[in-house]
Amino acid sequence: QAPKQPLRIGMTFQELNNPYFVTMKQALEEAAASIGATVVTTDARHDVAKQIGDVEDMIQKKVDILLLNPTDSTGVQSAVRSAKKAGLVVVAVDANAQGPVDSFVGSKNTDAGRLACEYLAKSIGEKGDVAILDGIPVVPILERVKGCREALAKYPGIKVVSTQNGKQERATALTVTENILQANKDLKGIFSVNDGGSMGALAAIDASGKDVKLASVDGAPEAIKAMQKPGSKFIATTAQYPRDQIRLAIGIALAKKWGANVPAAVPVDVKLIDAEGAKTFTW
Amino acid sequence: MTSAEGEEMLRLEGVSKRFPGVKALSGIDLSIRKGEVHALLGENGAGKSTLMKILGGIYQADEGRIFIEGSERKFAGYNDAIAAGIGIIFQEFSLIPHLNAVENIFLGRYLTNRFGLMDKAAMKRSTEQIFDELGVQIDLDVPICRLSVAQQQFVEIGKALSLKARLLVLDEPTATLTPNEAGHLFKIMRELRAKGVAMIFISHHLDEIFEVCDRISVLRDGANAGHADVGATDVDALVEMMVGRRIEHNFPPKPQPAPRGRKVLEVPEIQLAKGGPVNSFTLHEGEILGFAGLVGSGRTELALGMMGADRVHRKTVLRNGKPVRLNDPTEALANGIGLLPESRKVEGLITDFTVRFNISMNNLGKHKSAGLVSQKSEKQSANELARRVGVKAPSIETRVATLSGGNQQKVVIARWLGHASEVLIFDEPTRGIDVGAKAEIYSLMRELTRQGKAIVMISSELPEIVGMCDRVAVFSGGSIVATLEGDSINSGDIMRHATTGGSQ
Amino acid sequence: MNATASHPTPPVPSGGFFTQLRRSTAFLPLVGLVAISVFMIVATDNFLSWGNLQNIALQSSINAIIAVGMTAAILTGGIDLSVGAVVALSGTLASGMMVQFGLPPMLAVPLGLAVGVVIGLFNGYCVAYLRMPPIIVTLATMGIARGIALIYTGGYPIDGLPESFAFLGGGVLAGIKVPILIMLATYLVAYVLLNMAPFGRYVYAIGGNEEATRLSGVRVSRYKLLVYALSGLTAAIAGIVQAARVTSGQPGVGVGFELDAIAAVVMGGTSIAGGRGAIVGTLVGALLLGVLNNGLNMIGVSPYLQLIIKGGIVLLAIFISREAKR
Amino acid sequence: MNATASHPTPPVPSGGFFTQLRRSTAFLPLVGLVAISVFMIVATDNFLSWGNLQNIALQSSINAIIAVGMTAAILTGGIDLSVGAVVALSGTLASGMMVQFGLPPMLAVPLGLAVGVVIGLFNGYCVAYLRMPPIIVTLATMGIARGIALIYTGGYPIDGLPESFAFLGGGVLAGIKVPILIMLATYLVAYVLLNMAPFGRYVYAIGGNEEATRLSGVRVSRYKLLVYALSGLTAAIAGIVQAARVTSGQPGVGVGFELDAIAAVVMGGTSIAGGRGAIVGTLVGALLLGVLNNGLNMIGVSPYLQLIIKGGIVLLAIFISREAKR
Ligand SMILES: Nc1ncnc2c1ncn2[C@@H]1O[C@H](COP(=O)(O)OP(=O)(O)OP(=O)(O)O)[C@@H](O)[C@H]1O
Ligand SMILES: Nc1ncnc2c1ncn2[C@@H]1O[C@H](COP(=O)(O)OP(=O)(O)OP(=O)(O)O)[C@@H](O)[C@H]1O
Ligand SMILES: O[C@@H]1[C@@H](O)[C@H](O)OC[C@H]1O
Ligand SMILES: [Mg+2]
Ligand SMILES: [Mg+2]
Repeated sequence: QAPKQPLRIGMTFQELNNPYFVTMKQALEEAAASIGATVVTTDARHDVAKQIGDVEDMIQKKVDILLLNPTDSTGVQSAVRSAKKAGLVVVAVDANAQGPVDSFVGSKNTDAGRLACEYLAKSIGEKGDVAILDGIPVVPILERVKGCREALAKYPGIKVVSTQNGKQERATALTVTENILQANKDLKGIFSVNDGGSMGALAAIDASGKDVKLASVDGAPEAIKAMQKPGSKFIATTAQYPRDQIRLAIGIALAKKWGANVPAAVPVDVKLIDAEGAKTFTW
Repeated sequence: MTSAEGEEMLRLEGVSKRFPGVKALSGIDLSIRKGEVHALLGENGAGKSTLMKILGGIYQADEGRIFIEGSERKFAGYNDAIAAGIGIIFQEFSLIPHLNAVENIFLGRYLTNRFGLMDKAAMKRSTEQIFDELGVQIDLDVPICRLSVAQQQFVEIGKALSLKARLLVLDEPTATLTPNEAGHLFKIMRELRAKGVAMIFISHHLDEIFEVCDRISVLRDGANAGHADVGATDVDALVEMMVGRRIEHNFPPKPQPAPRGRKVLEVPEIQLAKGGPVNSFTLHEGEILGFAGLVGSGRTELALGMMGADRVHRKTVLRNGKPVRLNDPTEALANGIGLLPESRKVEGLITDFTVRFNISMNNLGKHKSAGLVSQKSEKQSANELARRVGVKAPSIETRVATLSGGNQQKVVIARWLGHASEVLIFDEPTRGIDVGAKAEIYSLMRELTRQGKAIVMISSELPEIVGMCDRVAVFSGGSIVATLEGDSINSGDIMRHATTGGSQ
Repeated sequence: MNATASHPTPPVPSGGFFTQLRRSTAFLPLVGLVAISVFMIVATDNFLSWGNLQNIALQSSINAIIAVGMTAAILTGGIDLSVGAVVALSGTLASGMMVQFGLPPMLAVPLGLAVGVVIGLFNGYCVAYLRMPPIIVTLATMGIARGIALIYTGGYPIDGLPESFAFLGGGVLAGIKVPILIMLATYLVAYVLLNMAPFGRYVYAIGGNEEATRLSGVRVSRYKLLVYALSGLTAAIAGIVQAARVTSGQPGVGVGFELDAIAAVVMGGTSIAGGRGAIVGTLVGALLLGVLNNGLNMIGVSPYLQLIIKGGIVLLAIFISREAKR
Repeated sequence: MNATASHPTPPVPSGGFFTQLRRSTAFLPLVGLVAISVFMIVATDNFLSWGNLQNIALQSSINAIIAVGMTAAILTGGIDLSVGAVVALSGTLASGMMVQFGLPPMLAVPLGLAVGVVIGLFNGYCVAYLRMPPIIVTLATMGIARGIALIYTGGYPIDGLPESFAFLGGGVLAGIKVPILIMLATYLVAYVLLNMAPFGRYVYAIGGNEEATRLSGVRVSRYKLLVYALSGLTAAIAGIVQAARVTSGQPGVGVGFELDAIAAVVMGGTSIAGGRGAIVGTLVGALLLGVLNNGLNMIGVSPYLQLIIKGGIVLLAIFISREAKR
C-alpha cells in the first residue's frame, strides 16, 4: 500500500500585491503546515480568464481543496463547476462565487461600508460634501459602497458630490483624490472602499493641507499606523479579518471533506477601528 | 539605323513640376515613337526620374498634358499608366525582399483558380517563360533578397515585361549591371523594339546610348535642352547639351611612375568563410588600387570583411605596419579607414536628415566644443564640402530624401572628403553619377591621393578602372586572381582574368 | 526601404520536407515548444495526460485566436493594441443581446463578431486611409472600446447566459473542447488566407515594402483595412469564446491581452518589423506560452517567481531564434 | 554647380521665432494643448487657478519623466515596455533600503536609480548587442522587474519612509512642487543631450537608418545601449518620485505606465518609426494627457466615459498632426 498522499490545498487569489491577500496567503501557509498539507497558490492579477486557467491547472495537479478568491463572482463559475466535477471541495473566500461552491467565507461587507460612513458622517458634524473613492466592480466592493450610501442617506445635510474610481491602489487613488480636492473646494469627507486606495487618498489630503476626513475598510497595517499619527485625517477603517477567513475556510473545507453538512455562507463580523482602537488592533 | 518615322506612341506637352523649394521640371516636351529606343539624358537632378514618375502617374504634373497614341490621358496613379500600356523599371528598386520572383512579378495581379486561391503553378510557368525569353536563370523558390543585385534587376525587368507594356521606361537599369549583363539587356531591348515596343532609356553611360538607342532627348535643369538622332551626334555634343559647356571628360593624368609610398594598409591574409579562398593585398600611400571583376565576384564582401563591417572567418590587417583589430566600422574609422558604401540609400544616407547632418554625421568630434556640437563650425564645413563635390540642393538644410539619386551619392562622398581617414574604400563611387560630376569625383580622388591618402576603388566600370587605378586587383569567384600594374591595366587583360579566373 | 540586399547570398537549393521545415520561420519556435514540453514532462507528474494537454490547448485558445489577427497586423508592419478591449466589448455586447433582449446565440454571436469587425474597420480606416500610426490609433480605440463596454454594462458582468451559448466555452465535440476546435478552425482559415490566397501575399508585400507594393498596383489601403478588420474579427471571436468560458459578459476582461498576443506572434518567429513570419509559428508561440503557464502552475512555482521565469524564457527563446530572423 | 546656385530658389530662410516654432514637430501638439486648455477653462470653474495648474503639472510629472527615456528609445526606432515595472522596482528597492536597512535617502535614492539603469543596460544589451527586438525584450524584462519587486517586498507595500524622502514627492521649493522641478530638470538635461550633444544626433541617425549609421563608423550598439540605460534611468527617477509621492514602495504600481508614456511621446509629434521627433513635444504631449485627465475629473465626467473621450481626443490629435509627420 502506497503511503498516504498529504492533503493538497490550492488557493487562487484575485491579486497578490495587496497586503490583505498576502496576509491571507501567510495564514494559509501556516495553517497548512500545522496539519501537514501542501499548498499551491496562484495570482490571477484581476484577469478572470487567467483565474479559470489557474483553477484548471490545479485540477490537473489534483488538489483536494480549492480555496477560491474570485476576481469576478460570475466569471469563475465554470471553473467552480469543473472543480466540483473533479471532486474538489470548493470554498469561496472574501468574495462569493457563482456555481456549486460548497461554502463561502467572507466579511459582512454592507456592514463594513455602513459602519465606516456612519462614523465619517458623525465626525464631519453630520453635514457637508462627501466623496466616494470606488474600486473594482466586484460584489464585496459594491456592497461596501451600498452600505456607505445607505448610512450617508440618513443625514440630509450630507451630499455625495463625487464618485471616482481609485482602483483600490495608492497611485491611482492619489491622483484621483487630488482632482476631487481641486474640484470640490468644500469637501469634508472621503470614503474609500479599501485601505489600498485610502493610503493614496490620505497622501493627497495631507498634501492639500485641507481638513478632509477619511474613512475606509480593511484594517491593513499601514492604515492602522497612519490613523495613529497625531492629527491624522484618517479617522476610521472597518476591519476585516483575513487570517480568520482563511482559518474558517480551511476548517469548513475539511469538515466538508469528512462528510459534514456545511453552511452555505459563513459571514464574518467586521469591526470599526478608530484612532483609539488602532492602538491595539492587528490582523 | 534610325527607326523609320514611326507612329507616335507618347507625347508630353509642357510638363512642369515644382517641389517645395525646387522647380524640378518646366515646360518639358517629349515625343516617343512606336518601336524606338529613346534615350533621356541629363545631369543628376535634371529631372529625368521626375518626368518618368509623372508619366507613370506617381507624381501629378502641375501643368502639361500626356498623349498616348494621340489621345490625351490623365493618370491618377501607376495603375492607370499600366492600363494605358506603360511599364516602368524605377531607378530605386521596387521589389519585396521576402517574396520570391514569381510573387514579385505578379504582385498586384495574381492569377487565381476558381476558389479564389492563387494559381501558383500557372504563375510559375509564365515566369519561367519570361526568364527563358530573357535568357536568365533565376531560382524561383527563394525570396528575392537572396538573389544577387543583377538577378534582382532582371526580376525587375521581367516584371515590367510581364505587364505587356507597349511603352517601357528603364530608369538607369545598367547602373548595377556589368558590361556583360548590360549587353544582355541590350539584346533583349532590341528584340522588344523589333516587336514594336517603345522604350525610354535613361543612363549616364553615354557609350550605351550609341549602342542601343535611336533618338535622344536631353534635359537640363528641368527644361528641354535639345533632341538628336543617334546617327547625327557624338558624345561631346551630348555632354555639351547636358552640361551647357564643354567639359574635360578625360581622366586626370596618372602620376608617373606609379606612387609606391609606404605601405599604409597590408592584408597578408583574409579568409571570409571557413574553406573559402584566402586573399591578400597591399595598399600604398598615394595610390589608387582598383578592385575589378564581375558583379558578384566578391569585391564588396572582401572590403566589408576587411574593415570589420561583416564578420569574417580569419584575417590579419596591418595599418602602417602595425597589426590592428578591425571588428566593426568604428574600429576601422579609428584606424583611419572609411567606407563609401555601394548602395547609398540603404547603407549610406539618413534620408530624413539634412545634407548638413549627413555630411557631418561621423565627424561630429571635429565640431565639438564643451561636449556639444558647434553648429557654426558644422555648417561652415558642410557648406564647403557640399560645394566641393557639387551637391545640387537648395541649401545644406535640405532633406536628403528630396535630392536626385546622383546628388545623394555626392553627399556621401562629401562626408568622406571631410574626414581625416587616410584609407578610403570607394565602392562604385560613380554609380548613377552624371558625366560632369564623374569628372569632378575623379579629380577629387586624385587630389586626395596627392595629399597622401590611399584609395581602394571598387568598380564595375572598366574605363574608370583603367583610367584611374595605379594598380588593379582582379576578382573572380571570390579570389583575387591577378594584380595588374602599368601597361597591363587594360580592358582586355582585366576581362580575361575576371572571366577566366586567371586560369588561361 | 530598398529591396536590394547588397551582399547577396547564393541561392539556396529548395530541398525536401525537412529542409523546408528547417528554413521556415516556425522551425525554431517548434524546437522551443518541444524543449519546454520535454522539461515539463520531466518536472511534473501529470503533464502528458490527455486531460492536461487539452487543458493547455484550451487555455492557449483565446490568446491563440487573438494572435491570428495580430499576426496579420504585424506582418503588414502594423500592430493592434485594441484587441483586449475588443474581447471585452464583443463578449459583453453578445451577452447583453442574449440576456437583456433574449436574442438566441445564433443572432447574438454574429452581432458580437460584427462589433469587433466595426472597431477593426475603424482602426483600419485610420491607419490605411488617414495614415495614422497603428500603435496610437489602436491605443486610442483600446480606451474607446473598453469605455463602451463599461458604460454598456454599467461596470457589472452580464450574467445568466443560455446553456447553448456556454457550449461554445465548455462543450465537447468529438472528444475535444469546443474552444480548441474554434481555435483550430480559425488557424485553418487563416492559413489558407495568408498562404494560398492573394490577400496573404499582399499582407507580406505591404510589410516588406509598402511603397513598392503600392507601385505594383496593389490597393494597399484596402488590404490594410481588411487586415485590421480581420484583427477585430479574431479578437471578437476570442471575446465570444471568453464570454462563453466564463458564462458572463465581463467588461473588465482582456486587459493586457494585446501583449500576450504580441508575445505569441513574435515568439512564433514573425518579425515585428513586418514582412516575414508564418501563422503556424504564431500557433506554436501561443502554445509555448500556454505550456509555460500551465507547467509553472503544475510545478507549483510561486506566482511572483513565475513572472521572472516567464520573462526569462521569452528572452531565451528570442535569443535562440534571433539568427533565423536575419 | 554649387550647393545653392543651380536653383534660383533662395536657401530656406531661417525665419523668426514664430516660423521656427511652426516648423517644429512640437508645434501642433502645442496647439492641441492650448485648445484643450481653453476648453477646460470654459467648462470648469477652477481650471486656471495656480493650485490646479500645479496640480496638473504634478500629476503629469511621473508620466512626463518616464516619457523622456521612452522618447529616446522610440527615436532610435525601438520601444521600452519595461518602464512601468522599473517604476515599481526602483521605488520598492529604494524604500526597502531606507526602511529595512536604515540607509539615508542620499544613498537609497542612487541605489534605486542604479537598479533602473541596470535593467536598462540589460535591455540595451539584448537589443544592441544580441540584436533582439526591443518590444519583446522589454516585455520580458517588464515581467522580470515586476517579479523581483514582488518577491523583494513579498507583495506588501514598504511603508514608513523618512520625511526627507517624502519631500521629493510632496515638498515645495520656490513655490513649486518638487516633482515638477524634477520633471523640468530632466527635460532640460534631455534637451541638451538630444539637441546639442553628438549623442542626440546619433539617436536620430540610428532611427533614420541604422545600417548607414553603423557603416559610417558610429558605434551604433553603444548608443543604443545608452538609450535603454537612459530609459531605465528616467523610469527609475519616476519610480523614486512615485514612491515619495505615496510615501511607500509599492510593488504593484506602474502597470500600464508604458502605454501612457508611449501616448505622450507620439502625441508630442515623435514618429513611432523613429528618426523624427522632439523632446519638447513629449513634454507637451504628457501635459496634454494630464490636462485631459484633470479636466475630465474636474468636470465630473464618469470614469467610463473618460476612457472614450480620452481615446477620441488622442485620435483627433494624431489626425490633425499627421500631415506634419510627412
Ligand atoms: N519628392 C521630391 N521632393 C522634393 N524635390 C524632389 C523630389 N523628387 C525630386 N526632387 C527634385 O527634383 C529634381 C529632379 O530630380 P530627379 O530625381 O528627377 O533627377 P534625375 O534627373 O532623375 O537625376 P539622377 O540622374 O541623379 O537620377 C532634383 O532637384 C530633386 O532634388
Ligand atoms: N549573380 C550572382 N550569382 C550568385 N551569387 C552571387 C551573385 N552576385 C553576388 N553573389 C554572391 O555575393 C558574393 C559577392 O558579392 P559582392 O557584392 O561582394 O560582389 P561584388 O564583386 O562587389 O559585386 P557587386 O558589384 O554586385 O557589388 C558572391 O560571393 C556570391 O556569394
Ligand atoms: O475585500 C477586499 C479588500 O479589502 C481588498 O483590499 O481589495 C479587494 C477586496 O475584495
Ligand atoms: Mg533619376
Ligand atoms: Mg560590390
